[in-house]
Amino acid sequence: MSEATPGTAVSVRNVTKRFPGVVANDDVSIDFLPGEIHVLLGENGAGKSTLIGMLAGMQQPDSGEILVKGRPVRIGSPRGSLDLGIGTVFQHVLLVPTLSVIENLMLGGSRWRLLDRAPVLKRFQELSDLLGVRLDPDALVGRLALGEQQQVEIMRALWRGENVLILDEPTSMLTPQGVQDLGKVMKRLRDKGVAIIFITHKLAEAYEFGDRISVLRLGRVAGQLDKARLKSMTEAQITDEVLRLMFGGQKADSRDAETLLGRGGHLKRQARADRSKPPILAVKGVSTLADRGECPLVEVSFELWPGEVLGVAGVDGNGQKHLAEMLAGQRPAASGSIQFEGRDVTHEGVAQRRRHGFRYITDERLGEGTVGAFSVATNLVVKEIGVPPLWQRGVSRWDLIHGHAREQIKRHDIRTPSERTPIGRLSGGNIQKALLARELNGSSRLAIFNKPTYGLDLHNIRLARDRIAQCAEQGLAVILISNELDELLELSDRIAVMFRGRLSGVVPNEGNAERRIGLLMTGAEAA
Amino acid sequence: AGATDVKSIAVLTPEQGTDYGWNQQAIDAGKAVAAKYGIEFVPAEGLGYGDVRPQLRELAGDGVSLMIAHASGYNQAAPEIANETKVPVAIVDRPDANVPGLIADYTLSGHEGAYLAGVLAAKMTRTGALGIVTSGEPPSWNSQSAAFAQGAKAIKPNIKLIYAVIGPAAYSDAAGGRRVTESVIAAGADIIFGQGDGASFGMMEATETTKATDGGDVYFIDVIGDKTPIDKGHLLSSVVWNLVPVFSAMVEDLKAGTFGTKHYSIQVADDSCQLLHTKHIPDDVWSQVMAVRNGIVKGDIKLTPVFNAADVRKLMTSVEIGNAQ
Amino acid sequence: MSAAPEAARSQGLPPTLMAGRGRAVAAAIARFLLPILLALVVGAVILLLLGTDPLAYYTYVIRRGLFSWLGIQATVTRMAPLLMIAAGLIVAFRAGIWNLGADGQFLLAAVITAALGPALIGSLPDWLTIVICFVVAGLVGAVWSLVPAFLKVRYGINEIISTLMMSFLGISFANVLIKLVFFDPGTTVPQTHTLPVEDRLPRLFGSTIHSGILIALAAVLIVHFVMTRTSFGLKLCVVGANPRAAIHAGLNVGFLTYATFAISAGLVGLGGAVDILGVWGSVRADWNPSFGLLVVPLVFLARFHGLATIAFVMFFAVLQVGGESAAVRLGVPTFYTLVLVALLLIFLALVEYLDYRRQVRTRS
Amino acid sequence: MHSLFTEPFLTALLFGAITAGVPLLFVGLGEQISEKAGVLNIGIEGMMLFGAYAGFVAAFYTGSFALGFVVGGLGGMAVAGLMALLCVRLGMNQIVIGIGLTLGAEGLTALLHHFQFARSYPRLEKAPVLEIPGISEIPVLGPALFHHNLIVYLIVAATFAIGWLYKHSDIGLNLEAAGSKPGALDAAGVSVVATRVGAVLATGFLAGMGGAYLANVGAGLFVPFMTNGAGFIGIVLAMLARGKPYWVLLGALIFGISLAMTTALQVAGLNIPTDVVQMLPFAMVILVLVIFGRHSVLPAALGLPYVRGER
Ligand SMILES: Nc1ncnc2c1ncn2[C@@H]1O[C@H](COP(=O)(O)OP(=O)(O)OP(=O)(O)O)[C@@H](O)[C@H]1O
Ligand SMILES: Nc1ncnc2c1ncn2[C@@H]1O[C@H](COP(=O)(O)OP(=O)(O)OP(=O)(O)O)[C@@H](O)[C@H]1O
Ligand SMILES: [Mg+2]
Ligand SMILES: [Mg+2]
Repeated sequence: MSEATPGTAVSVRNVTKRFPGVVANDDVSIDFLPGEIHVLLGENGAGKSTLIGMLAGMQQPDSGEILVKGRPVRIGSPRGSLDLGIGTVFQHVLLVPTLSVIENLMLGGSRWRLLDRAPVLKRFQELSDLLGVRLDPDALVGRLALGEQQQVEIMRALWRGENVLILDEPTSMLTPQGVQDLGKVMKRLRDKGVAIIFITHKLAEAYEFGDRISVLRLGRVAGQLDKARLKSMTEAQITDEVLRLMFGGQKADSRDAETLLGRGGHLKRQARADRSKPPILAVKGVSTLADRGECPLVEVSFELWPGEVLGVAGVDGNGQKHLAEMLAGQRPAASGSIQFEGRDVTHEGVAQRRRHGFRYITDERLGEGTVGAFSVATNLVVKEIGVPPLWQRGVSRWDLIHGHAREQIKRHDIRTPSERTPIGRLSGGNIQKALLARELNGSSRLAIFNKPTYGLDLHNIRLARDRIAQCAEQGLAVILISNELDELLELSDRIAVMFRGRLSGVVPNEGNAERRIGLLMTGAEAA
Repeated sequence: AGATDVKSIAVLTPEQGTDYGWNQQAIDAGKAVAAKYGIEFVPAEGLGYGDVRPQLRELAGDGVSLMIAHASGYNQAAPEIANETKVPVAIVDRPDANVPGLIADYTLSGHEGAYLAGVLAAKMTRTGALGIVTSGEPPSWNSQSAAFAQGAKAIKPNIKLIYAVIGPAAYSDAAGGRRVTESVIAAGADIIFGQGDGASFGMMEATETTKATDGGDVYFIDVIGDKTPIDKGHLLSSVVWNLVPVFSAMVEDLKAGTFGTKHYSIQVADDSCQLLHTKHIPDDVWSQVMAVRNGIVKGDIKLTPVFNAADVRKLMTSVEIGNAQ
Repeated sequence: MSAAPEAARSQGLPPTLMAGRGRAVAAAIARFLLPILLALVVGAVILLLLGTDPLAYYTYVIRRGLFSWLGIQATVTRMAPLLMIAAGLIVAFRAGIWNLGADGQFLLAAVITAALGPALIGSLPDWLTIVICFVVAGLVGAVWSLVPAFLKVRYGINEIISTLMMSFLGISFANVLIKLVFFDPGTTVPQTHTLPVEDRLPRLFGSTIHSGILIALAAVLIVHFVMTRTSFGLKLCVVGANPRAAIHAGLNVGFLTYATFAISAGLVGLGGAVDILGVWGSVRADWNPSFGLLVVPLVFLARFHGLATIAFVMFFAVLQVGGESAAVRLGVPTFYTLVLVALLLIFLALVEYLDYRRQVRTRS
Repeated sequence: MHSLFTEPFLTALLFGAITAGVPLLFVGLGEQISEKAGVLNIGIEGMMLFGAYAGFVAAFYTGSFALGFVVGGLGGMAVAGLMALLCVRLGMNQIVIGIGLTLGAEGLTALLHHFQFARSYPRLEKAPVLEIPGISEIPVLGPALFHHNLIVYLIVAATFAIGWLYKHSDIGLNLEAAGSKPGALDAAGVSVVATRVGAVLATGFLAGMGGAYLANVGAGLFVPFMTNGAGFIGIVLAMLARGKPYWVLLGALIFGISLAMTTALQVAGLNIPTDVVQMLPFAMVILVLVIFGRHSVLPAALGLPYVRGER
């Protein structure tokens, strides 16, 4: 059974892994070859992270086996994985924020020994050169930007992952430039003979960097495109093939393909805003106070009309979070004013603004968007606690609440075993659907989307984008914060760019918008 | 209240009756008195300081003739249950609570014995300083502390008296007892008059393991019980309470229908309060102390107990300030 | 910081009460009974080692604590303050706040009650005195929780430690109050004035059980209802489970946190009032029943559920009352009850873990 | 008044402060290790008490103080083992299990004491003292600071050693990571469970030794409930020390001195109710928290069980 292709770095053979209610991996067999970038594709919940979790020693397969260089192994712990030369960058950052970069790299190195900085520092320099990054080894990791943290993670994965390097959705928080840099690193490592497993939701990245593509669907291997086939096909053919594998017999439409390629920009929606009327929202000179390690807002002003989508671009950490929170009422404005429909709402809180029709879809689905331990039903009403008819004189009517949830689940196609399942157990895409269902109900007037498609698969991205477009159609004013440029280009009427807490410019979404945005994002141009 | 047939007596103590002190004296006395009158004895030991009403009700329900509630912490509950069940109780530390036929107080003070202990200590100290260490400041200990001080002063007016309380609820704080006693010894005392439950053992330990400032041995004077069986050669004496006469008198009074009309007390006159004679006390000193005892019995020496903590402390400081060498 | 209580919620296993009602309830009961059985068995071994016949001991305890009229009265009376404290703890724990300061809150409220009751009883009608005592006791408890609440809201300081500190502080402070302010000069031992027996809470049907038990039972049931069936309760739960989500949802986290502390500590304070007005009538210096830390495991064993809490508190009261009686008759000190509670916790943990493993295995 | 504050008296006071402070140093250091690793160890009071009992039994029957400390440490470790099993391995709630273990240790030791020693009240000899030549001659300070059992010097040395290890060994990194982001530690190939179990066992050992010191050196005997909240003071010290062992040392010393001061004030005849003095340490903690509240940082994962790969 365990005959693997000669020269494989690592293989999985007939691996099955179940979780309560799901078969996450179903009889999966794949070979990963040295000197090859092997891309794993698949929709949310297809089982990609589970598969690499088993290679990383985080999970044990229920059945099947794992082979390293043709030899069957049991990877009982992350340590076991590292000892086999498998390094992993997980989907979520796994670094100790209270330790420095170098300390994070020393973690798990020597056992029962005193720390010796010198050799570690030397290796750090080597890897820095290899990766082409500049990091202060003594900086606290908690103070680094997300992109820098990811560089540390990759460095750590390489530290002992000399045979296999696994990267689970590493590009979801990188800038386009960052993605290019990462691609160069991957290629360099591949050329040194490392087997690279690369998970992404963006097909364009798969084409650009991948030597081989495997597609997972519902926990099974739906198919594989090897080097030779990839070479022989045109991009369109590959796209067709991948779509067929990902979604089975279902016919994917062309817009799916565009999204998948990250080239949805030209799908631009029809602008409908009528700017002759007074704006629905007017923000004048708003600043906020910075908490530790955050970028506050500085004198932000803009106006927004019903039916309009204002995109907000910018490198992560330039005040977008504060902007969203300030608008939602979660964060007080230190100065300046906010007018909504001519009314001053500067000092109103979340609940009051919600009553005016403000809606905020946060980028932290689990961090603040939901209470992970509570049921889907509770989370669907968590912003309306106490409001009739689900509550009558303060008494919960759980029957109605659950009924309401079942209806929402059906309407918005939220995939959950039941309305009583703790929402934290759902996949990211389904949590996002729940959030959209909760926010975009009834009498909303202004919707703030913060990275609404972060971590979602193609299908869910499509759904979310359509929802946003639909909002504008229905006359809502929309603020769309995103670092996916194509998303902004597809959906926005105008695009504001944030740089160091300021709105460095607002660009109409036309013609050479892309170039101007790029300049504004780096602070090169001030508009 | 009429005469009653006494069939059994119960003694309720907060700790186990094995402490060579307060609890054990009561349990032992109860046993002895029961034997003396040929009645049943029900020991109820180790009841703690919580609510003893259930235990009292249960004992009353079992038909006990007299419940001796041997803890000041019980002097609220016991009269209440006596009123509820009409079973007579004896209580401590509430002299005003007597109810004929039902409730009798036996607030005891070994102050006479403590006075003698003060005399003994003053005669035997080499350093001219005595320590008084208590784990708290309940009235009976206050009166004994004060009498000890008075006795010592009577012999040597200039004697140095060092007074220390371990802590608020330090009855079982053995480490605290030891630490405080060591400080008091370091301050010059070579004889410690110690009052405390578990803490007493810490005080004893200190006298056993610490040298006085003159390099000689330190001696310990205990209260209530007789710790000779566990002595390691530093137990100078003890103000021993003998509760047999008191409990006997209660039984007699119950039989005679006079229960609850008197106050019981212990005194050196009938040896219900006596100073323990150990081998560490030279004969001449002992006879001098006994002479003082006779003076008390005859009424030549008049003693009034001091129950108030502040007054006790006043006694100490007034002795100490100015006169210390 | 609220992380700890959140964990308490999730690591106790998924709430099995949710699906398949009948079988789940049976399983839940088995999950309670098995640990009790195991604890009793290991407890029996300890008794044997100490030279006591365990069967005789257990039968005696149950007979005295449960199946005798005197015993059941004592048991129910003992339950009253424990239940009030439990009610306070349920609010806090469900809302993700670890109020470990119950001892201080309880004692201070008790002292104030004992100071107030006898002082007012002459000049005011009985019922009014009692009402005023209750209100003030609740307030005293609540006030004593203000500092930990402030520290939590303002600086996010772990309330576990701050409430413990306030508890120790409160216990000493209660003694200072008795000794320096509220002492009864007529007594030799420092204690407050005494509320006469006839002015205490009325007793039920000629028994020695005081009506405080009704208040306590009502408190637990109301708390359970509020925490599981009302919007206010749900808001508290959300704040406890994920404060950031609460902010995001527009809840006033600061206010709700203060409210949780105040309600929890206030109920504990009422527990002090119930015990003083129902049983004691006065407080003596250095008295501290340490109910607070005892009730924590009970409430937890009951998974914060009101009815289960009543059952566990009753179980504990039977053990205590019967055990005190057995201490006198059979010579097994009351400390044994503490050992039994610890064993119960340990076995509950083990049984739950094994059950969880079994569930995971059967489901996949 | 002055006459009282003689050299021997001051010496005894300071000596007493050290004796009272040493058990706190043990538990404070122990608690700090647990907390660093993300385990809020409320059971430390029970570990200390059980260590006191076990240590006393060993020292009493063998006559060896050294053995007393070791067995005391092992006794504390036994309770810690339960905590490690239930809270770290099985992920049960740390607070509730901690309280339960403390109650259990209180009950069990009182029970054992009752059947074993309640008639004999055995007491130990004075613990052997190691005088540091030279410096132990300094007036007051010499005899107060350098006339102690070897274990006192060892634990003070250990304080610095621990501080050094925190900084310069992988143990320090692992503890920090286990308390701050256990997932990261796991991903780096170090078992979180093992790290935390080790930390909890170390805590139990230290707390047990602290208990043994309290019983064998402090009191010279065992009485039920004798730790009387010292474990909880250890939790306070750990909280105030914010991960720095030296601050635990300082805090333990201050607590010891404040206890000794109670005696000093009384011996000096000052009439302050002891309860007021008793309140001071706790009032101080609260005050420190209110004033410096924003600076008291605890490990992010404190109190949270870690289960690999759980969602
Ligand atoms: N620890 C777990 N407990 C329960 N269910 C899990 C767990 N891990 C994964 N699952 C489930 O297994 C399935 C596969 O999840 P997995 O994370 O592998 O998907 P994925 O392909 O990585 O998706 P995504 O693109 O969203 O990252 C999902 O249904 C998920 O809910
Ligand atoms: N069906 C539900 N969905 C979401 N949240 C709920 C639900 N039921 C209760 N809650 C909330 O979750 C918390 C935990 O509820 P839990 O089920 O433990 O309560 P319970 O006492 O068992 O109620 P019940 O007996 O009705 O199941 C409660 O505080 C409540 O506010
Ligand atoms: Mg994934
Ligand atoms: Mg994802």
